[in-house]
Amino acid sequence: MTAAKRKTRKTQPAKAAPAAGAKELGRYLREMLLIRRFEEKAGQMYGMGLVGGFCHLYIGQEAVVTGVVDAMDHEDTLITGYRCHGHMLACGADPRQVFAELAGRAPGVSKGKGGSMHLFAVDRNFYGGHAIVGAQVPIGVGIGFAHKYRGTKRVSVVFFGEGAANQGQVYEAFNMASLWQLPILFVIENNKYAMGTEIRRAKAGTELFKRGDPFGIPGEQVDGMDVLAVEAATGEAIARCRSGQGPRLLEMQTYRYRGHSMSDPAKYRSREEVSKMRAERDPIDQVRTRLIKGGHASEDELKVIDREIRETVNQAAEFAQESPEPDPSELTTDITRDATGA
Amino acid sequence: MTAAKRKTRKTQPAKAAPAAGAKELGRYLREMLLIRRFEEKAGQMYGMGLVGGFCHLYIGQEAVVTGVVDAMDHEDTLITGYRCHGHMLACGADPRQVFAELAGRAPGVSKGKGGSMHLFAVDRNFYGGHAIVGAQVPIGVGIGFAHKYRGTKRVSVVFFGEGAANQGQVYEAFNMASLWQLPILFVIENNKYAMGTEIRRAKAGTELFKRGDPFGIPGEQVDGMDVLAVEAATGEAIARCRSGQGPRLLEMQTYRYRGHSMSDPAKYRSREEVSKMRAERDPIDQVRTRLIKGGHASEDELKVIDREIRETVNQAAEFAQESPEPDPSELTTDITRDATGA
Amino acid sequence: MVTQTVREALRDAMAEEMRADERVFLMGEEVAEYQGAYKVSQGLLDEFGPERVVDTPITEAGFTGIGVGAAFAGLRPIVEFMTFNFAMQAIDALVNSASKTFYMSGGALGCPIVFRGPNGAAARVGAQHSQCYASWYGHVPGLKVVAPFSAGDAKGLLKSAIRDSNPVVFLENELLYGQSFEVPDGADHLVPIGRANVLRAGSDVTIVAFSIMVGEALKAAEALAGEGINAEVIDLRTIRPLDAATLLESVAKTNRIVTAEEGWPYAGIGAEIAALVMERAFDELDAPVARVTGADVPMPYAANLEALAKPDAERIAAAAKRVCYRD
Amino acid sequence: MVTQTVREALRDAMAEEMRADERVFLMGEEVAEYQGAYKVSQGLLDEFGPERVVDTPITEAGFTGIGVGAAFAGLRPIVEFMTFNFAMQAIDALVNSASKTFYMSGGALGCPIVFRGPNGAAARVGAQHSQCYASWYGHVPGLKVVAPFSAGDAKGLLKSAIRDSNPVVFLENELLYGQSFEVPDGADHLVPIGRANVLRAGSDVTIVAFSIMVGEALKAAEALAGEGINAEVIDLRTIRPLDAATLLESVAKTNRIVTAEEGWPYAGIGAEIAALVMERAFDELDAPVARVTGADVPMPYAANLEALAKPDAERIAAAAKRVCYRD
Ligand SMILES: Cc1ncc(C[n+]2csc(CCOP(=O)(O)OP(=O)(O)O)c2C)c(N)n1
Ligand SMILES: Cc1ncc(C[n+]2csc(CCOP(=O)(O)OP(=O)(O)O)c2C)c(N)n1
Ligand SMILES: [Mg+2]
Ligand SMILES: [Mg+2]
Repeated sequence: MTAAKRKTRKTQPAKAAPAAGAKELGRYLREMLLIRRFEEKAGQMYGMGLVGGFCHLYIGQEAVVTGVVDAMDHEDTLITGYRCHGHMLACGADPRQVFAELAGRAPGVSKGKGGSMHLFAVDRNFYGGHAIVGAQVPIGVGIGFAHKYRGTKRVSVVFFGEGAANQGQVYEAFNMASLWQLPILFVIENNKYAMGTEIRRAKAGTELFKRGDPFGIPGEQVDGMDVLAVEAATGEAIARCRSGQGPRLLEMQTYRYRGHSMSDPAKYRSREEVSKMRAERDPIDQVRTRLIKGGHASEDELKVIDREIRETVNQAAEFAQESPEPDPSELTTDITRDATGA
Repeated sequence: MTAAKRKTRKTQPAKAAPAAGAKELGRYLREMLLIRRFEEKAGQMYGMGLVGGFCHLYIGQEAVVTGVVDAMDHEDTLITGYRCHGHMLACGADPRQVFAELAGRAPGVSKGKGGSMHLFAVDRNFYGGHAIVGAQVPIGVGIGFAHKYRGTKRVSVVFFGEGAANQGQVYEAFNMASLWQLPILFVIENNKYAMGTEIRRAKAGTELFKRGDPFGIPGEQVDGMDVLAVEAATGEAIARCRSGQGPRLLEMQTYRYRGHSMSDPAKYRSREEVSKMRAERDPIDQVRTRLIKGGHASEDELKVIDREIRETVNQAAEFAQESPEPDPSELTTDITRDATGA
Repeated sequence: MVTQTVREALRDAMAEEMRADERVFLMGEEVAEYQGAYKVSQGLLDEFGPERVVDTPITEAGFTGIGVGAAFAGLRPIVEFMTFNFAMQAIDALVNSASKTFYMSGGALGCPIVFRGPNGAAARVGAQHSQCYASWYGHVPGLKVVAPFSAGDAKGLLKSAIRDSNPVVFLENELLYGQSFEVPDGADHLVPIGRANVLRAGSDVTIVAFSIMVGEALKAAEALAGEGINAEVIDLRTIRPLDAATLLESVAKTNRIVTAEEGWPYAGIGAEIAALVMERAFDELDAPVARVTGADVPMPYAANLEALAKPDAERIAAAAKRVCYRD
Repeated sequence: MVTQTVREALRDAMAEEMRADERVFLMGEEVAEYQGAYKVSQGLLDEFGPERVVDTPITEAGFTGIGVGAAFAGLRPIVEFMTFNFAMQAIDALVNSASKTFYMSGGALGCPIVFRGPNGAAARVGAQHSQCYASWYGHVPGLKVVAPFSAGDAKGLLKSAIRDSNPVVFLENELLYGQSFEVPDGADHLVPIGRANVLRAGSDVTIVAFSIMVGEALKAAEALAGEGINAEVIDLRTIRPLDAATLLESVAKTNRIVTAEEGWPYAGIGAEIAALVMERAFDELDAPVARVTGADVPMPYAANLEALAKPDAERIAAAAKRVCYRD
């Protein structure tokens, strides 16, 4: 397709994913497995009381953040909601510090003061971790505003759930992002449920990729269980954002296997629905199958990888457990800062 | 067009207005003239200090509320923003009480406590007069919710400006109105300016009638300077709302001749733009011309009508001027009420 | 009397009022099919159906405005916020539309609506989910603001709130939902808005608290008794209008008062009570009014810091001793 | 010294800081082409262009969030609200995102941003356009809250606010925009956040006020002088953090204090000051702290009622006489 042809492209539904090589697939596998195993461990540790409050696992959705981050440039930024462990790991944050944060310990990425919903890795261009549904969307647009203001070519990638996609501030943000032609990629992680609400019960019009239409934001639906499809669609969309063509919207069709948070028994859907998804669409299994079918790796090699990752995650959990709580003096630090200027 | 055919109709731009008889035209003329003369007087009185605070005149937009109210059933309700004098008069509120409110006097519709932006005529199914841009939109949807809840066939008509149409709460309201198939007619009064901001400077995507598309709300563009076109489009849309087909959206293309409020010198547009609109599209002149060209009335007869209406308006202004201010005890009444139950 | 949790008492209050008055309905996120994020609306969908127990999308500004509109039109909505933190997105509708319209319309358009949901901190949910809004809403004329402690008061006050013809902000507490209390039998049990309750009579010092802090105040009073200090404990129950008479009567007796709240100190409820007591009972005060409040920080997540940020019986008792000049 | 209106002083503060720091930009409704709804940004578009003086649609939640995001990314936005009443639509972004993130991130992500615009009542604009938010924002840790009276303070404090690395809520007053004051020359004039200012020394009673009420306080002091009462007038200037030292020093001298604000009484700034003075200077008080506040009602439109609702010099003087036991 020529560039000119593409330019006229309007919102469109998902298309088939491209092929990928062994190296790429291996990387995806590792990245997604790290998230999966990390989250499984976080769930366990929540059960044991090491992690408190609200804890939203990303299990099932790994392909989304993995594929998106892979398609991003080093300098591009991202932001999301409270379901943010995967985003931290995908950005390369140290699993030990992330786990320590979940446990509310001093070496946590937020010194233990933020917790599961408030993870940040600003040095890795990840702006968090925001617990108010929808709030991160205008904030992410503001980050994109800064990219443009400074004359950079950076793109701001803004993740939000399909439940958040009903929030009014999202449409206010769409309007300004488009009006000012900001370099923003909106990524809707449509995992079908907002807490206990299946998408159809909360939305008039469930084709989320069209939600930007009245504001002139082209959208596309993507198979969010297939990391290759995610990577490809994101790469294309980001290139357009970067080239000054204004914002783009991707609706990633994905699924969460676990409850909304650790306190949700998820009675609103059948076990079969979940098992079917796991069996047929699992993002990690898809990559495993591709690696094996493509002759890139053996079952045994994959087991080794899994073991390595489990080890990393176990160490992270141990690190968290063994770390001290923040010093009591931390109660009153980081409220305001004295520094002015730079 | 058959009902079946209509059902598939999607959002569409304005179409030509139908014809109308002498009686109808005469009524429109009187109603619109009443608003025009009232507003002119209000402007004068503002200049003289009788009216204070913010005062937003409706001059130029008379065809919109006149046509819409004419197409409504007696039991249907309406709500709008701060530019609400015309809506009060179109609902048949007593001009004297309305003027007294503008002047902050005891016999005002809100006892002088609300002022120009907070006019209500609940007994005439007009729910006000709200000064926060966009706030009336969910409120109006809530009124429609009540209509449906009670099993009535009433329709809630919700007016808002094209500036307000960017407000996030509008999209939240669209979503729920459509999801619950509420009997709501959304009327965007697109007068091209939101304060000093021309529509193109605040909106990505200026085809406002399409703003409900992602939520499955059919929209239509209407020549809001032509009361017959307004009446016809509204009649059709309301019938659909009433029949249980859910919300509808009409974008009325209109124009305000005066500044945003009395304190706006309106330097952001040329005199020519305004004069041209007045000369070519004036809603009252259009009806006058139809009456005369159709042989329904002579110039002299129209002058008599105008004189009558000026008289009514002068009396209203005098009444306001002569009325006392509210009793000081009113300062602390109407904050909460004791009554429970009905 | 029956033994009930606060959760059950709130549910029963809604169910009884919905049975009695067709205009009453409940709306909010997850209130229907999920039976409430915290299960407060358990069973209501079954009994009243989806027309009267309405699941909303996650759009607080929108559904709050819709609730206000329905109230303007004569219904009696109960709007549940999953927590009051999320009501900040809707606070314009709550304050500008619900609280001011009756006045602005010269009494023509009232807004009989209840806004309810958990307020303040739960357990380790972090700064964005732990704010106490008692002082913000208490500040606003046109609102009534209620914050019960016991299940009996929760039930009686919620019923009063639903029957009230004004907008009522009803502040619950997630950590209290599971606590059990004795509740008077039957659908007639009402507790009037605007009346504080002396839970424990005492002569040496008054401790006034609301919501979850009442439990801490009672514990503090126990501890103080052991040290020979006889504390009177007042459950404020209503934040606005404040029951000045009950407070002043108590201070006239004890000449000392400690306020306890989990919200922030600056311009909090304690500040209001301090100012009020000073204005109306300056000469009766033998010691300054002491405020016990949440720490003046965003709520931290770490367990130890969170514990430091929240006031408790110990800090209340210490303040009481201080004003008794016994520390 | 130059004579300037508050409007000009605010404009100059922004212009100077924008010249000095490329990261500073202004956004809001009508700030650019219209030159500001109240003309505070007059001339800025011409000098700095549309990239740095940005007109926004009427979407407070959205553009406030965008401002917060830009600040997170290292810019220094000035977000103008046409009035602070409209900031209620955006208050979640302001409170939950701007004020809490620095803490929640353990100091990793700061938010250097100024939210400014007129606060409180203008002339007869009715209940939805007249609220004073000093106490609401003052309540919130993580924010700094400023409310100047004079043009000099407006300029010096706005410059400090823009240079501050924290979110600052900057409360202006529409009725003051046109008032003229002497302003120190030059771009170096800074007024530190957090310091109150003794505008008039006195020995009999302290009157503390902020924003437009400072003018009334000064008038009241004049009137009191005529009756032999020597009032000290303190301009609070900063609402949060409160300059307790200056207040306490004054009370130590006068032993009496009157607070004046145009906001509502319940949990207002007067309540905070009353509680503070009681806690820290109980034994020095010869009379209860007296609060002069706006009436506890939504602001009425009628001229006579509006006048009754707003506090003024007369009511301040009356309160001062009362605490001097001279009424
Ligand atoms: C404004 C607001 N309202 C409600 C909540 C409570 N809440 C947290 S997550 C959530 C569901 C969001 O669903 P979705 O956007 O689909 O994201 P997902 O959890 O599926 O990733 C809700 C209702 C909140 N945090 N903020
Ligand atoms: C939330 C909010 N923001 C800003 C304002 C100030 N304001 C009042 S009217 C207005 C313009 C609205 O324009 P539009 O919706 O097109 O209606 P019109 O005035 O043209 O009838 C603005 C910005 C307000 N009242 N409320
Ligand atoms: Mg979801
Ligand atoms: Mg307009």
